[in-house]
Amino acid sequence: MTDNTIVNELKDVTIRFSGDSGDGMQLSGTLFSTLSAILGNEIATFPDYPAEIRAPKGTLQGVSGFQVRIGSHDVYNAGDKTDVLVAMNPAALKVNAENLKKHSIVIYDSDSFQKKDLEKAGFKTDNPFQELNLNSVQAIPVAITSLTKSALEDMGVDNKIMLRSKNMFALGIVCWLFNRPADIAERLLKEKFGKKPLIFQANIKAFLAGYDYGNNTHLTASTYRIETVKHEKGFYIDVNGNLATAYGLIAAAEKAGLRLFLGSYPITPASDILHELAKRKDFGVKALQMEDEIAGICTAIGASFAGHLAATSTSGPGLALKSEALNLAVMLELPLVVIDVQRAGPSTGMPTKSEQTDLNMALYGRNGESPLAVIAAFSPTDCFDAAFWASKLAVEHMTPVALLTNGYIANGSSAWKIPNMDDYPTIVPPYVQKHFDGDPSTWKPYLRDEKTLARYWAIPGTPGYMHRIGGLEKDYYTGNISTDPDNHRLMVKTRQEKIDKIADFIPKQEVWGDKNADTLIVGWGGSYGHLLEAAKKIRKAGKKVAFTQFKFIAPLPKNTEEILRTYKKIIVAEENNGQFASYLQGKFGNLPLHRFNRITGQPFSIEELVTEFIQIIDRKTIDNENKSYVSKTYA
Amino acid sequence: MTDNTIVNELKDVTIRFSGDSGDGMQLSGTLFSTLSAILGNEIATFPDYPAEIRAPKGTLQGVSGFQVRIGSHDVYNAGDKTDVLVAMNPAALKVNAENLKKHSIVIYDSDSFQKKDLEKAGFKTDNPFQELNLNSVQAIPVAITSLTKSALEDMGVDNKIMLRSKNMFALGIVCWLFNRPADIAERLLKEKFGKKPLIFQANIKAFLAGYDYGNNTHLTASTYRIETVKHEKGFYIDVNGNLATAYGLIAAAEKAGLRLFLGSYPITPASDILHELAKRKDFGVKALQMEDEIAGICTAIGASFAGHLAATSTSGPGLALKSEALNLAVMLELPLVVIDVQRAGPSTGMPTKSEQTDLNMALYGRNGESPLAVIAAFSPTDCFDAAFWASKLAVEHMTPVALLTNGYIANGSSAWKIPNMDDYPTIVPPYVQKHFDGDPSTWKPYLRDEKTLARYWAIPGTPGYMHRIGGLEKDYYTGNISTDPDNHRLMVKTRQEKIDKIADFIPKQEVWGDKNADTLIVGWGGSYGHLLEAAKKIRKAGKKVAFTQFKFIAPLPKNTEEILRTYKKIIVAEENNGQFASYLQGKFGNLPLHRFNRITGQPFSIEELVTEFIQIIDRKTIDNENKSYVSKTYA
Amino acid sequence: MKTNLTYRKHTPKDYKNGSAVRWCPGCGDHAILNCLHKALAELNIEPHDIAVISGIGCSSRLPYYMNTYGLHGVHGRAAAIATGTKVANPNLSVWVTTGDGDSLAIGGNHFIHAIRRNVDINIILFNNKIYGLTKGQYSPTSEKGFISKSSPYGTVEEPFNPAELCFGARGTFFGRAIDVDLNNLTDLLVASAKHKGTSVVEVLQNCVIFNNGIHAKITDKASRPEKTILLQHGKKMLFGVNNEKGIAIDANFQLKAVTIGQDGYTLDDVLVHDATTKDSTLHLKLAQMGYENDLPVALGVIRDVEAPTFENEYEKQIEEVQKKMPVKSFTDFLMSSKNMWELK
Amino acid sequence: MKTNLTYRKHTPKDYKNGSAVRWCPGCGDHAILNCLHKALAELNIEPHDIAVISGIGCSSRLPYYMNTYGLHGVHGRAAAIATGTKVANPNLSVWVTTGDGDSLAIGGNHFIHAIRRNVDINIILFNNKIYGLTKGQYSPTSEKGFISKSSPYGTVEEPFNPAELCFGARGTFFGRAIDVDLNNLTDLLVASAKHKGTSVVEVLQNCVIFNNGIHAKITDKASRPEKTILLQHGKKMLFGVNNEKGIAIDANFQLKAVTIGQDGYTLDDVLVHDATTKDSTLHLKLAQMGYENDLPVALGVIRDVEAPTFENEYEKQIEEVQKKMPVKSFTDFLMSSKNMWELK
Ligand SMILES: Cc1ncc(C[n+]2csc(CCOP(=O)(O)OP(=O)(O)O)c2C)c(N)n1
Ligand SMILES: Cc1ncc(C[n+]2csc(CCOP(=O)(O)OP(=O)(O)O)c2C)c(N)n1
Ligand code: SF4
Ligand code: SF4
Ligand SMILES: [Mg+2]
Ligand SMILES: [Mg+2]
Repeated sequence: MTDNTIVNELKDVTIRFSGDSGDGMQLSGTLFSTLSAILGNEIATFPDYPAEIRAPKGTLQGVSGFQVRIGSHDVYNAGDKTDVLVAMNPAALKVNAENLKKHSIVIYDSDSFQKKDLEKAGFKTDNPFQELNLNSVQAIPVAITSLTKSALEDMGVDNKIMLRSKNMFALGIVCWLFNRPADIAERLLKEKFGKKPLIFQANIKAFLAGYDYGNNTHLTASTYRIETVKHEKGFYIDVNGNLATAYGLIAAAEKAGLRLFLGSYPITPASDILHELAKRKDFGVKALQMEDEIAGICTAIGASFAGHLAATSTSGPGLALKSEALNLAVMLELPLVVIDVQRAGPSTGMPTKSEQTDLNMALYGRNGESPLAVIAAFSPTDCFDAAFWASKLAVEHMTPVALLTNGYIANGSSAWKIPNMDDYPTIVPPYVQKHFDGDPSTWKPYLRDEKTLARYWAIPGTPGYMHRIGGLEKDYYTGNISTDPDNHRLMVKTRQEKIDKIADFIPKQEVWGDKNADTLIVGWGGSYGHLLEAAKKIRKAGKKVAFTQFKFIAPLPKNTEEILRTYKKIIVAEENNGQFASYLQGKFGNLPLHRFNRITGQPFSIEELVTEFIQIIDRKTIDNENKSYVSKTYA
Repeated sequence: MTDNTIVNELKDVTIRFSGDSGDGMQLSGTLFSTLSAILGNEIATFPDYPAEIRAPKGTLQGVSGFQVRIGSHDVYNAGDKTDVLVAMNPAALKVNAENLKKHSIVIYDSDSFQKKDLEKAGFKTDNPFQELNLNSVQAIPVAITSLTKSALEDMGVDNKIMLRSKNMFALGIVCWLFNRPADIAERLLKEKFGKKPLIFQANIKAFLAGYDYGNNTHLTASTYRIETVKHEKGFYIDVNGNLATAYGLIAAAEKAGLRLFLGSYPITPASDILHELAKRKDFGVKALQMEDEIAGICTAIGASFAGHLAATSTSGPGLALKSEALNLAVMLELPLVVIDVQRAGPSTGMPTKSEQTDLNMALYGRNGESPLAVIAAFSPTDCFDAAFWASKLAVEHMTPVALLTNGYIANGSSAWKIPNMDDYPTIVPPYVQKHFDGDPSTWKPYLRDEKTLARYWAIPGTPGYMHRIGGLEKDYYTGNISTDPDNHRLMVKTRQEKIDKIADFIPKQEVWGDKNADTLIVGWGGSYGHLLEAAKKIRKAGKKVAFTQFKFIAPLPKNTEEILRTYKKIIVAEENNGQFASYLQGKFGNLPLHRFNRITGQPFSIEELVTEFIQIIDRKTIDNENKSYVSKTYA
Repeated sequence: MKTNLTYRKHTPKDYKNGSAVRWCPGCGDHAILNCLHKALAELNIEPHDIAVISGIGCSSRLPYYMNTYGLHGVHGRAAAIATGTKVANPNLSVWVTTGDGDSLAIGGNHFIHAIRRNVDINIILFNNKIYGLTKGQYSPTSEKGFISKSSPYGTVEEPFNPAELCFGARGTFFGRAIDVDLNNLTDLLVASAKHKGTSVVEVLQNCVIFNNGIHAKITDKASRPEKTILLQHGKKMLFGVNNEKGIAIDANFQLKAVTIGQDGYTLDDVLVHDATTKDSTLHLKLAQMGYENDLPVALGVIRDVEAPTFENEYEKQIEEVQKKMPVKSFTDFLMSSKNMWELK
Repeated sequence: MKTNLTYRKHTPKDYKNGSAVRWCPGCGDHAILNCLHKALAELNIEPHDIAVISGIGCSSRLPYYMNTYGLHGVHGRAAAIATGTKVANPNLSVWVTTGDGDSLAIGGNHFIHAIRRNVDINIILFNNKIYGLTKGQYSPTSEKGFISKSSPYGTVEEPFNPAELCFGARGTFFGRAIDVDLNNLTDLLVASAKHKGTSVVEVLQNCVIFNNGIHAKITDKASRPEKTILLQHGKKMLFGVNNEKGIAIDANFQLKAVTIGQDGYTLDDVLVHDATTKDSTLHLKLAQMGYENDLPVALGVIRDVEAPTFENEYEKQIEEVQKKMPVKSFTDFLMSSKNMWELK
């Protein structure tokens, strides 16, 4: 059969692989995104795991999804609604139904859309599409299970391996649909399974069977090609946010000439940082899994005292546990990077879901006046820069730095251009030996550098600089324990000023969009991609708007107030109840704030952002009150 | 000798007993304040301990002070500067020199102002008064040590007992000076030492010797009498804030018909709550000293689950440790009173000093959106009401409530009129059995009362209401685990609304002072006495001013915004860097705030408050920025 | 734990609730859940008099599958929460379900302190030597050298033996079972509930996904008779396919396995198990079998010693105090204060 | 711990700093401080190669009185902080000073985990059976029935015996001393420093203010010879005013005190102390002496067993990995990634 299907050029497409936890959808998705990146597309991914390790097969709770968005450019996030859904069972269809675009393609495994499968997913009729009101989607049944089995029949592999290869059959179909050359997939599979020839063979066979099946049956009337525009030349790898965070720390340690130390305790969705750094013994990284989060941060403090670049990684509940020790680090004025991969709370909450609700805790969750620096990463790849910055500030300013990422960017991935490390600034630890003419006699442990107010770092093992530090208030000059009222006042002030002064060393805040807009959209951290795209769409819709996303939260960039005072309306959009908005309002006062707050455990919906923002832009009044957490669905 | 000294009538006097930790100054002070209260004076006390258990004798670090303010009325705080200082050694003089009123009386033990004593306290000359520039004080040397010894000579007690009785000699002098009848002191000493006749005798003898010594030698030209105005009739006892807090919990448990449970871990300055409740086994109180703070709150959660009125008591570092479990309580929606006796931070800070810096942590120190109720007590006696309120809200609204006191009011004491418990409201636990017609079949664990949004309390042991609760997000209707985005949004909203609705059940905020003032002074919690007195003084100085102190912090009373919007200037005065001010500004926006922040570990100085407030009142501009933490002394 | 008047004889079904069980198919946790249902039926405790409290982990999901009161807490704190519940209401039958990470890593302190206090709670420790819920990191019971996501080159630390730690904290009850032997596990749970004081039941549990077969060497049907021994109070310590082997002790107080009829050993040489001796020396040696030597791993009730429970002692003290200072109203209490004065 | 090249022989003074010591006059802590100064001089470690790390408590104030590097941490966490310091720089001599509350109440978990990992840190546990700094609450080592501010009617819980807990966590070194016997305390500190791995030195310390005389029964000069026994590796376990008594063992493996020449006991019946046996059974029994029986309390090095240390194993693993994957720059590492692709 010759290929006479129509090939459509697309700018941007969102595809979701969805099935049971055991169906291998994460792998199909990862491979598809990687090979698209290799082809020069921009990519963004969003793995959406169930909370259970293995929920009962075929149930809604067990559905595991992996969303990939690929495009020619401007792929800042993994997309809202899907163009193509691969549904390995009825539950996968049901869970994703709400997020299907109107005319999307649904490729589903007809072998597993039998009566009992439909029942498990809670369908009442035998037409799930009708039941879900999916009348305009293009539903394409493929007997994926049986076709895979027959493709592998002659290999003599067992049933388990056959079933496990279904995901490659599905991947094959999707690769055909998007005109991805099969050989790249083959190469990637070889890298993945090269050491297990049988599995590799089965996977490749299933993949090609799927690919050919699409081709041979003209499964869809048209296939798609994603435009590739010229990209920055260079070498790329695929990273998710956790990996990029780990790499950022390694790179910073190298720049600073320090050994890297991580004290940690596993917790979803932060564990992969520990896993990666535990692997990196080739760099001499010391990554300790401790008995709990408190021991995690305490070993890091001990290692920082001993002169390492020390970090601790966790998620919300773990940061709560670390707060007492983190406060000690504030008092000790030692460098420490504290990574919080935010997940949906409060309490255990929804561990596999993402939100931005830990900002307040990072800023305020300690007894006493306890200032530290707070940085939030924008995207999977930006985690590298953010972790690098966090390390730099920690070391050069002798302070703990909280680095906030979240589940969405931590698990989501993008293609990352391998950086030229010469482009990154140096990191210069304020070693005490380099000051005081190398003469310890005039030095005291809490004397400070004038520009940064950082105290000098005297590391155990260094002759002459023996000293004692601790969590009790100390005298400004001698560093001895002091309960003097004026001294305490001075020290409280100095610790705050030290953090405030960091503003002298970080980039100014930049604003994107219309110079003369009345409305400024403000976000922070991991919602960057969604907000930027929404802003672009609003401009396309003919409205003027400006947009700025904060990475440096404490201290804020120096020009922050100046920027904020420029606009008549400020929309602060957050995946929480308005924490950053209140922080800005509390600091500057009299800001014309609108709070847009969504707390669903899911990333923002761009569509919703655009609609709601336009409404606010068009509205006449200013509404500082925080009413927007009211849920439309239930309120 | 007949008494021909002049008796002056005073409204109000501040006396400080000061000496080595071992000198028993706390006892002299306590007795003096109690007997003044018995005489019908208003009293307020301020014990000012050193951090060390026993610092070297005679050193500045070892000085232990007890300040008593007595007056005819309006004694809201323990006073700034002292009218009378008893200094048992040179260190005590030095430490307190700054706080002496210009013409104050200093009675000092001349036996311990010898050369070596002066040296220990770091004096360079043999005239400490001159060295300290205390030229206008009335310095009265008394050979307290040797006079006490000779008074007890014939008793055959050992040297140790003799030395330990010096404090009673000093008390005797002060009682003479203020015309306190000796027999009340005798009665109090009997109650204290009744069981140890020898000690009692020695104490009484020393006391009378001091009393007579004052009288016989006409130690001062005049003595003083404190006016007594008519007081509310009734029975009184002396309580400090920690005792009143413990009593508030006991009273609330009685009103609610619940057993009281405390899970705690010792920490300065909160331990006395544990000590008192451990004693109260007569009320069946279960007060457990656990292995750490986390176990403290967790046992309380377990006890609350089992149907007790449960509380946990701690100070800042302990609250930091409790934050993860406190968040669990938020999710479980179980009643829990969490008491934080704030001390000076950050980290271990200055454990025996007081400040108001834990507000942010109480409001925000948890992962996720985790709202709870926050209450702050005004004064030692108000701790009773605040603890009662905290318990009432916890039980009736099924929520954790943070009760903030601080070291100053926790250790400070006042006379407390034994309340008529009939005047206090009932506390009605929302037992599930009383609803759903006692039929469990339609009930679900997270169904809510309409008015409060509290869920119903189903207590283990109750047939028919078996259910499971936990820290994972749950379905609004069924209470089962749920990761549904809209449901999460609804639950986040509902938990917040439940707290917001408490505003329907608490008193409206009241404002004191001039109806038509431009300026409102705002405070919260334990600074009440200082701010009220400052406000009164400002009015006396001819300025118009209004004043309001917040006890209910989260939620705020319903009329808060209305009040705040009435004034042209709002001075928010706090012993922190402006936490409450930012909270108000973040919430309401556009408030004309002036922040008055002092963080010294010491209570406000009324004198300073008055001066600075008047300056702000007279100023033309509004200054929301938080610059006031700059220390005058060092900046 | 006092059992309330029982209305009728319960069956395991009475302790199940309708929720779908969410553990992986084949996970050992299913068996433990079933045995607990059975044990409670055998004990015939009213479902509403039971509180099952847990931390976080796969094992800690168990309360959701019980038709009892249940509290799914935070990671590591179940023993502390349960202490509060039990002290508040000593009439409840309080159970803790926990994992090796939950109780020995983050929860180690509450574990040893609950044991020290001897609160009457029943701790079921699901020891799969792995962090299941967080998808495969090593735990404090993982053997040295164990390769996992967080130890890609193998761990470099010695594991805890839960029994050793329990005895080090002065434990009064310790038992061990394997997830695949339902009858003995059920019996052990019953025995643990009957014990007054903290009981620790270690279940060697298989995590099919992240640590499949970790206990296979001893739990496999074929090797089980040689690799395990079921200790029974008052009975000879016999094992082997035909009970032909036994545990004896030598002059240096070292345990050894002997075959009856070989090398001159007779049945008389085989020790009789006494779980009730206060001295824990022998219990400890029994619990250590199979770990650093090749003796069979001890299962069943290894130690079961009488001692006062914390909550009873606490109640007793309250009663004594109340006898001396009879309960009165709060107002009466204040009015009888020695330090009171009157203003008229 | 490797000691750096020593420039000269140190004296105790070299480890003191000028700060005024703030403990109560008569507190046992003074003696411990002095002995530590002496022990370090004897070990002749450079002051700048020493890190003394503590939690919170009277005992935890010790680092301030040392002319070394010091870190006064938060309550209970010293062992964890010290683990980080030692793993970061194995060349440092790392000490932990801690109290019974600090290490066994709030810090219990880090205590047992440090011991399990066998990090080479030296823990000096000041056991005064009270919370000193917070002015007199009972601690996890206070005897049952102990009256304190927080137990006005007496505690109702069993105390820990630190040795039992240490062995339960697989401790490799445990020693005990009394604050009033300076020579033996100094010797013990020296021995603990020489041990590679976590060493626990329990010092029975007197708190004159809140728990005066709590150890008097055994530390009083008069009763000491009868109430204590100094164990010395390789030596007979003798005690009594004239060393006329010894520790023997009976057929049931129970220890007992015998008088040589009485009841037919000879010197041969007296046990010889071997601190180095891997099996801890006898060490445990020795450490328990005097607690539940009237045998003399064992002092000196009770257990001192060789085992790999955590930080060394960790370093070794790094070396092995680096041999296989030679260190390169971060950029080279990325550029050699298998998953890399090029866009041209
Ligand atoms: C404070 C906190 N830290 C970490 C976690 C993540 N976490 C959940 S369960 C778990 C360990 C699970 O292992 P285990 O206790 O052995 O239970 P299993 O899943 O194996 O039954 C961890 C680390 C958490 N939920 N909370
Ligand atoms: C998180 C925290 N909880 C509680 C305290 C209060 N605290 C300080 S020291 C201490 C116990 C002291 O006892 P111990 O460890 O035995 O030391 P000692 O003073 O007897 O030497 C306590 C409860 C604290 N500082 N921090
Ligand atoms: S991950 Fe392991 S322990 Fe958890 S449910 Fe699955 S098999 Fe069981
Ligand atoms: S309180 Fe006790 S332990 Fe603390 S310094 Fe004083 S005597 Fe020593
Ligand atoms: Mg496990
Ligand atoms: Mg102690």
